[in-house]
Amino acid sequence: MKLITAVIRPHRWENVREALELLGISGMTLTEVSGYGRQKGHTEVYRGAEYDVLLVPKVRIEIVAEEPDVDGIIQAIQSSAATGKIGDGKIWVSPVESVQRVRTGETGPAAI
Amino acid sequence: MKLITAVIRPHRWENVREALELLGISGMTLTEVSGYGRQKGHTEVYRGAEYDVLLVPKVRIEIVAEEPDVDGIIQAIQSSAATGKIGDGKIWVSPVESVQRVRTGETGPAAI
Amino acid sequence: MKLITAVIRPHRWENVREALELLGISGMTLTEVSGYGRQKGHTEVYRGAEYDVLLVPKVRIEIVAEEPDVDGIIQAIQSSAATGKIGDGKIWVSPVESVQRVRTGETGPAAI
Amino acid sequence: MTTPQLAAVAAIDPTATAAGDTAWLLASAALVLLMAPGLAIFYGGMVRSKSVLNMMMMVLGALAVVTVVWVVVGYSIAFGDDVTLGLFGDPTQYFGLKGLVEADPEARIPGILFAMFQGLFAVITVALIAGAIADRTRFGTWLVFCAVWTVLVYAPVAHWIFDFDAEGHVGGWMANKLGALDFAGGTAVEINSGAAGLAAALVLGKRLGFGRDPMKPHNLTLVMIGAGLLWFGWFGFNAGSALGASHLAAMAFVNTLVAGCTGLLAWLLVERVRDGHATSFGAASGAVSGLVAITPSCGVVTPIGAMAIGVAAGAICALAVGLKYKLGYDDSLDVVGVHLVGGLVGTILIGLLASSDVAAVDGLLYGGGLDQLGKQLVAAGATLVFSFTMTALIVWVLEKTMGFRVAEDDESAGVDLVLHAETAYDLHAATGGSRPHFGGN
Amino acid sequence: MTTPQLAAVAAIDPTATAAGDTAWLLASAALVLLMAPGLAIFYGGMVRSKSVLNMMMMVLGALAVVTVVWVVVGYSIAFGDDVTLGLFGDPTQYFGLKGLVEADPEARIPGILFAMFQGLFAVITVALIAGAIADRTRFGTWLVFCAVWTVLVYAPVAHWIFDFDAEGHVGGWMANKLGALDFAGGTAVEINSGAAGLAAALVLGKRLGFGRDPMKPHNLTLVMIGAGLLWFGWFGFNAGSALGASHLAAMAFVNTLVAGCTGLLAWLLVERVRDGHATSFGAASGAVSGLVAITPSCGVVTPIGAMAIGVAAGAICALAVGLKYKLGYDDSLDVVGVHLVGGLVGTILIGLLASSDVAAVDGLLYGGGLDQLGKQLVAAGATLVFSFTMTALIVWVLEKTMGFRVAEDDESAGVDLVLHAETAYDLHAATGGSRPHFGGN
Amino acid sequence: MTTPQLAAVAAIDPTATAAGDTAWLLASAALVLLMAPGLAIFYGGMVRSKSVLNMMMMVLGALAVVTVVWVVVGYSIAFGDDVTLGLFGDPTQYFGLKGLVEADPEARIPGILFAMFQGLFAVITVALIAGAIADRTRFGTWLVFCAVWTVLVYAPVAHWIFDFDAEGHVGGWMANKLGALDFAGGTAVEINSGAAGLAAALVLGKRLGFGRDPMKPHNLTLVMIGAGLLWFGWFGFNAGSALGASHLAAMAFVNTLVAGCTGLLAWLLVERVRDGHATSFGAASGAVSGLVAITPSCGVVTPIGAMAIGVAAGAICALAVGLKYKLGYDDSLDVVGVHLVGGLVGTILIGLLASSDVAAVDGLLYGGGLDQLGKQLVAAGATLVFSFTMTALIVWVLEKTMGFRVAEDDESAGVDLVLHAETAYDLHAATGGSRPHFGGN
Ligand SMILES: Nc1ncnc2c1ncn2[C@@H]1O[C@H](COP(=O)(O)OP(=O)(O)O)[C@@H](O)[C@H]1O
Ligand SMILES: Nc1ncnc2c1ncn2[C@@H]1O[C@H](COP(=O)(O)OP(=O)(O)O)[C@@H](O)[C@H]1O
Ligand SMILES: Nc1ncnc2c1ncn2[C@@H]1O[C@H](COP(=O)(O)OP(=O)(O)O)[C@@H](O)[C@H]1O
Repeated sequence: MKLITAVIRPHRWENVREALELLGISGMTLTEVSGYGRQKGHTEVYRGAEYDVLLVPKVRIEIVAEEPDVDGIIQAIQSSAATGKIGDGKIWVSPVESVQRVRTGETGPAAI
Repeated sequence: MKLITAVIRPHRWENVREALELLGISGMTLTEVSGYGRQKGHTEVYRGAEYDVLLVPKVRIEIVAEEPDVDGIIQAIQSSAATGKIGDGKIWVSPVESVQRVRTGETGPAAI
Repeated sequence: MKLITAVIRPHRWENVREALELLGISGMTLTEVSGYGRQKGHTEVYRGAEYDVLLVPKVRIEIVAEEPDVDGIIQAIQSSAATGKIGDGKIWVSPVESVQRVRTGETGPAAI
Repeated sequence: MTTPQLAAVAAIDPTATAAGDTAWLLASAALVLLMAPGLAIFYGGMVRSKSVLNMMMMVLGALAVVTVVWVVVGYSIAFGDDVTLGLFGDPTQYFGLKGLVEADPEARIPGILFAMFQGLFAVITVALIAGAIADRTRFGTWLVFCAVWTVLVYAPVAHWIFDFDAEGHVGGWMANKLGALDFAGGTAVEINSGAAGLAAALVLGKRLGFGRDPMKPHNLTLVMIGAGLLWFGWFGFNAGSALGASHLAAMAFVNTLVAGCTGLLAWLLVERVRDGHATSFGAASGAVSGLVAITPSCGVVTPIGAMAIGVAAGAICALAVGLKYKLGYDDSLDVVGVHLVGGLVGTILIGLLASSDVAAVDGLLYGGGLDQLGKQLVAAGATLVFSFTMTALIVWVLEKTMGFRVAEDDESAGVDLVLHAETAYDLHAATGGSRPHFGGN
Repeated sequence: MTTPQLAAVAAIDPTATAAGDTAWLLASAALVLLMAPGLAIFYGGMVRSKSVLNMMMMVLGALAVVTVVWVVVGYSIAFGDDVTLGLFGDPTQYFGLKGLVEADPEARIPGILFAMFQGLFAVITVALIAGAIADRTRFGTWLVFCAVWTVLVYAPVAHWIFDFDAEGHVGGWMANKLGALDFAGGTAVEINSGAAGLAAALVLGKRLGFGRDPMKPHNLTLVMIGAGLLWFGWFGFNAGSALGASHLAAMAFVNTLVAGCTGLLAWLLVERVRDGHATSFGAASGAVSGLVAITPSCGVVTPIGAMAIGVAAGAICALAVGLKYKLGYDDSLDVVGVHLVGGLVGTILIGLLASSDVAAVDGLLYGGGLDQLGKQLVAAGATLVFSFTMTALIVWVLEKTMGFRVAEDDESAGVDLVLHAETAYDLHAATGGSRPHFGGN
Repeated sequence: MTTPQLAAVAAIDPTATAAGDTAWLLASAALVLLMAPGLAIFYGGMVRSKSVLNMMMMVLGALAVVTVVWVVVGYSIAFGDDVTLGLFGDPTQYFGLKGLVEADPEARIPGILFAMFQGLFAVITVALIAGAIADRTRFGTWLVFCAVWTVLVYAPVAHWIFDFDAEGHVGGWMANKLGALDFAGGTAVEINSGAAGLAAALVLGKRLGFGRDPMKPHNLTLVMIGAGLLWFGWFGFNAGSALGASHLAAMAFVNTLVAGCTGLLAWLLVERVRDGHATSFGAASGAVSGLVAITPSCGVVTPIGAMAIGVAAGAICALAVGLKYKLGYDDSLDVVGVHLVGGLVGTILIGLLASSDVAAVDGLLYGGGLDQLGKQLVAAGATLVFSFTMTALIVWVLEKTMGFRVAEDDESAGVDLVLHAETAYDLHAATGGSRPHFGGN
């Protein structure tokens, strides 16, 4: 079991969802996050003073997946989320030791 | 050290909190997230056009815990969060290599 | 590759950002979260009935970093986020197996 | 045609000029209309974010339905010639506002304007009830309730207290036979809606989680906007009830301002002493309590009397809103604690504080004896009992026939989404997450 | 100086007293001013959270620019002596409101007040157009558009329909030669803004993602606040158009209330039947539809007629707002579906429902023949065609010269941030995340 | 009793009819009341989300306290017979509004209505000060400040400028001896509140993080709603100050509209040129600046003069609000930059732009010499110095005795939660997270 975490542009999520559905992935958890990186936010003005907005809205996707599916998922996210401009985001993979479905108590692959 | 991540229904959090307190677990971090899975959101109507809301509000709980406590915690969350209906959520466990309390700099079990 | 997750007080983020920039760390992802722990929230009153607010606003920082940088990052966060009062938060480190930049598809250290 | 009520009022100040009085009544009627959205916003801020739209629709739905019913038959029941014992006006006399469409050169103010001004009082009264049964009722049934309740409860009570005898016209029993004083609606509006709210809350039962979850207001800035609009509109309600731009209107205006202010301060004081904190929700509620209590009395007391009434209402209502937790009825937005209790305070205190400098009688504290106090108690009690009983019956029948309360699952998912297929707020950056139905799917 | 329009109106009710009528017109003008922020809030709630401030600024910008243009030359074009064929008033006659500053002891109401009351109608008309081109226009160009459109489109059309002949004064063709009836702006305000919105939406093109993304209102509580303020202000618009505190004003008031209510109910009924859910957005839209349709007709129909007009407008507009998806024009906030369609409904139904109990003529259903209906159709058609053509031309020229539409990237990032360097909401605990520019960087 | 002020005003237009004038004053008073919640919303949107409720309560608290103090003794100090040198009215004369409760058949408008209309000016003035000391003050001390400041600062200054001599009555020095012109409160309201805000901000010190954190408005839609309500209410403030439904009221109305519009445009222009972006916050602030500056002058200039005043105020205030960062005083919501500066602009420009077409004198640019300009400068200066000194003293004494500023920890946690045990918004799905106190714990 692996956990794939992807940080992407908010308006690409719909694309990513479609790409993942083609792979048969139909479960994930989304969080609205703020990204800090090379991409800079717009400047805001307030009472004549300018402020750099350092944070940019992003969406974080978490998918628990079986090992063999991981590469396909990464590829799907990558190709559906990329715009080629700075700020497209990151994808990382970490190990998961066990997973369980709350409703039934099922564990392992059956749980996702 | 392990990290237990649970995605549950928002209105079950109070239940889960009580169950965990019985185990002596009194620290965790919560995030409001959106779930995408088998459970479908309600339909919204706007100017006569219908839209399926694909995302359902969920709460994500993160608990850093010592290895021996993990099973008890999972069990407690499972039994207090389950309603038996689709959309109850998932619990997964991942390895943690170190943990530290910001206030004191303590590490390991003393930090949680 | 490691993932450093830190839960800190919201108004310390600016401090932390500056400390990390000194280390040359210029990428991270932030989430607004609610903390539950020793620190208690204020009491709210509604129609004469009092309620303990159990959750306290926190900010969660995620940084994917190369192994050698981890200790420096932890130290920087620790010293810039600590106020010495209960509720300063936690930092934990977990393993990351791979990381990829969405824009270019680069992987490994080049991706962060 | 001559509206006898207007003739009676005209007699108060025969030197007044029609256009000036009409100008103030037009403005007042517009102000009272604003109370409907004001109440929608006030109530809307108080519920949880999952039912704010439903609450607003209940109020606007009441506006729409009651207005139509009032035009068709409500005004006639309230202000038509009495058909029996001062209880009920002739429903055919002004059916569809007939007889009021042509200008009447003798009327000091246009009859049709008076009719609609009164209609907006009916609207507010019905809309107030919605607060007692927030978060858990079916919208269609609510609209039916609005229509039925206007005809069977509001219009008769308005006839009792607002329809004065005049040459060639017999009005209601409270105003004429009993001689109770109610300048702008302590009985017909406040006690009436409060008693109805209590009955409806009892018959429909508590919200899921009542007494366990805080169920606190989801947006107190909305509550403040609503309270501000309500206060503004209340000047039309109270000072407009003078039916002219007169010294009496000015008096009612000043009292309305003063009582709102002392109501606010008294509520905050109770909170500060009891809970240690004065809240913004308390400030809004205290102002409204003072306004409720000054409604019947604004045209019969001095500003000093208004101060006292505001203080009494603010303090008593602040204590009264806690009762629902003790007694276990779920009057969700405190229609009972604020409108029933505040209406009782204001209606009864007339018996103590009426001043012959302003009105025709003196209250007990101004040397006027117990007489007026007795009349006020009878009027208040009769309204309370009638309204409570009738409402309980109507709600019970609707629950048994059409169904009035939503299913448990729908209540916990939230009535906005389930009944109206909407959510109030979408403030997020991630606008994805919904998919249009294309073609037939 | 004597404003001929006022003299004409004064003739309607020579016994009226100046101060009373002026009081009502002052209040009405204030109410119409409130419609500008009301509309800003109403429209602001409807757009996505990334463009709410821009939408509000378009409306307030229209208020500012149109007011200035109106004072300088707009009023004179609309209400100056006709220069040719009833099409255009003399722009020099009241240039800078000259001749209206000194008090005229003969005027029943101050001429300058009438001028500004009419100016606020121009403001609302122009502001309405913004809804059709939400989320995608340059603010500077919009301000220029406001000025040009007021002079070339609004002022002439107002001259046609609102400027009555009087002793020593020749007014516009629709009001005087044709004899079309438009009490408060079915043609000049509603059809005019709706047709202009359609033209502007067609010339500027669709928003990115139109038809694919829901683009639903980001804050329905704002929509409700705005709708409430609009309704309140509409009493000034409609009943104020009686230019006095008269029975006619009362009639217009009642009709405005009634039609808004039945518009609301009819729209909800269509939704319930068609979609299975009655929405709060539908309630707000339905009320506005009824108000739009009663605008031209509020001074010429009975309350029963107003009920019918509200029902027709609510139902027809509820169906009409879906057209944009079928026909593929992106009239973002339904200016066409509500204002053009509602304006047509109200203007044309006068031909059927006008009643000689209220106005000078009877409509078809009241036995008055086809005559008035024909006049109404001509007035509606002429306004539609003129406004559509002129607006298309103006928008096209501005797009080609100054640029009217923002760049794609800016549109998708959101015009609030890109054009105004602001975001509407910052409700979060983590207030960090922005860094002031110190010194020169 | 006869209120001499009213007699004086009545003389202006002896043909006016009581009811029409009273109707407009009733409506105006209601409009001015609405400015209190309007200001609460306007200011509330400007602070950070952790102190919006406290800000709203400061404004509503001012409304409540000042109203009570005004009724008891404030009106009498301001409008009672002068006791010494035109500085102070007799506090016993109208104590508790005595003598104003009974109708006076000779009064053109009810004396008690005039008293309360003036009282609402006191309310707004005091409430404005709250903006300068946002986010950091103790609520109880604030309420005490409101009472003390009304008696010691507002009422005297109002006496100076608003209390005209009349038969049997001696008024204040500025209005009568000096002959300064202030139609609706450039001195007593605007300069007074602005100078007081500056003093209070200096004595209490800066917010934590001032100059480092952006501290930007947390909800600009609230700011826009508040600005809209303020503008609407301002017509009551300015045109109501004509104390009748007259040509003068119409003139004030038109100028109020025009100056708000040009203020808005001028502010946006400054922003566009200086920062590259025109902001919605600038639009709201610009409109308010124009309204502030036209307050003293709306009854003495032509619409063209009003345009100029609006432009001057919008541009100068847009530049002035940046001063606090340069000079280092934390006038949190720009009471100084907008109200002090705008009030000075409007009061002084009367000396240049007054026109004898409207008022009794001509300003410098209309050929009237330097005379009036000198008077205006004296009035502005005297108000500024008196208000600044007195306020600094009062705030300093309150800080030393009761404590005026909250503790650092409370300020950084947020005054809503700490002082009022509330949070403004709970928009989240996860309603858990709070636990009721059961029993005694
Ligand atoms: N080291 C990191 N750890 C976690 N998240 C990161 C890291 N660096 C960047 N991110 C996330 O990825 C987003 C995009 O990164 P950015 O540097 O702006 O552009 P790009 O990925 O195209 O190089 C950031 O907004 C942030 O959310
Ligand atoms: N593969 C996954 N990875 C991460 N989160 C998931 C995954 N699948 C489901 N979830 C989360 O679990 C929630 C519940 O899943 P769902 O399929 O709706 O019901 P159930 O868990 O009862 O089978 C989802 O809303 C989503 O937040
Ligand atoms: N076991 C845990 N797992 C995950 N997060 C935790 C855990 N314990 C505490 N936290 C987070 O750390 C924050 C601070 O913890 P708290 O006990 O209040 O103070 P301190 O860290 O100073 O001892 C909490 O608000 C919560 O967000």
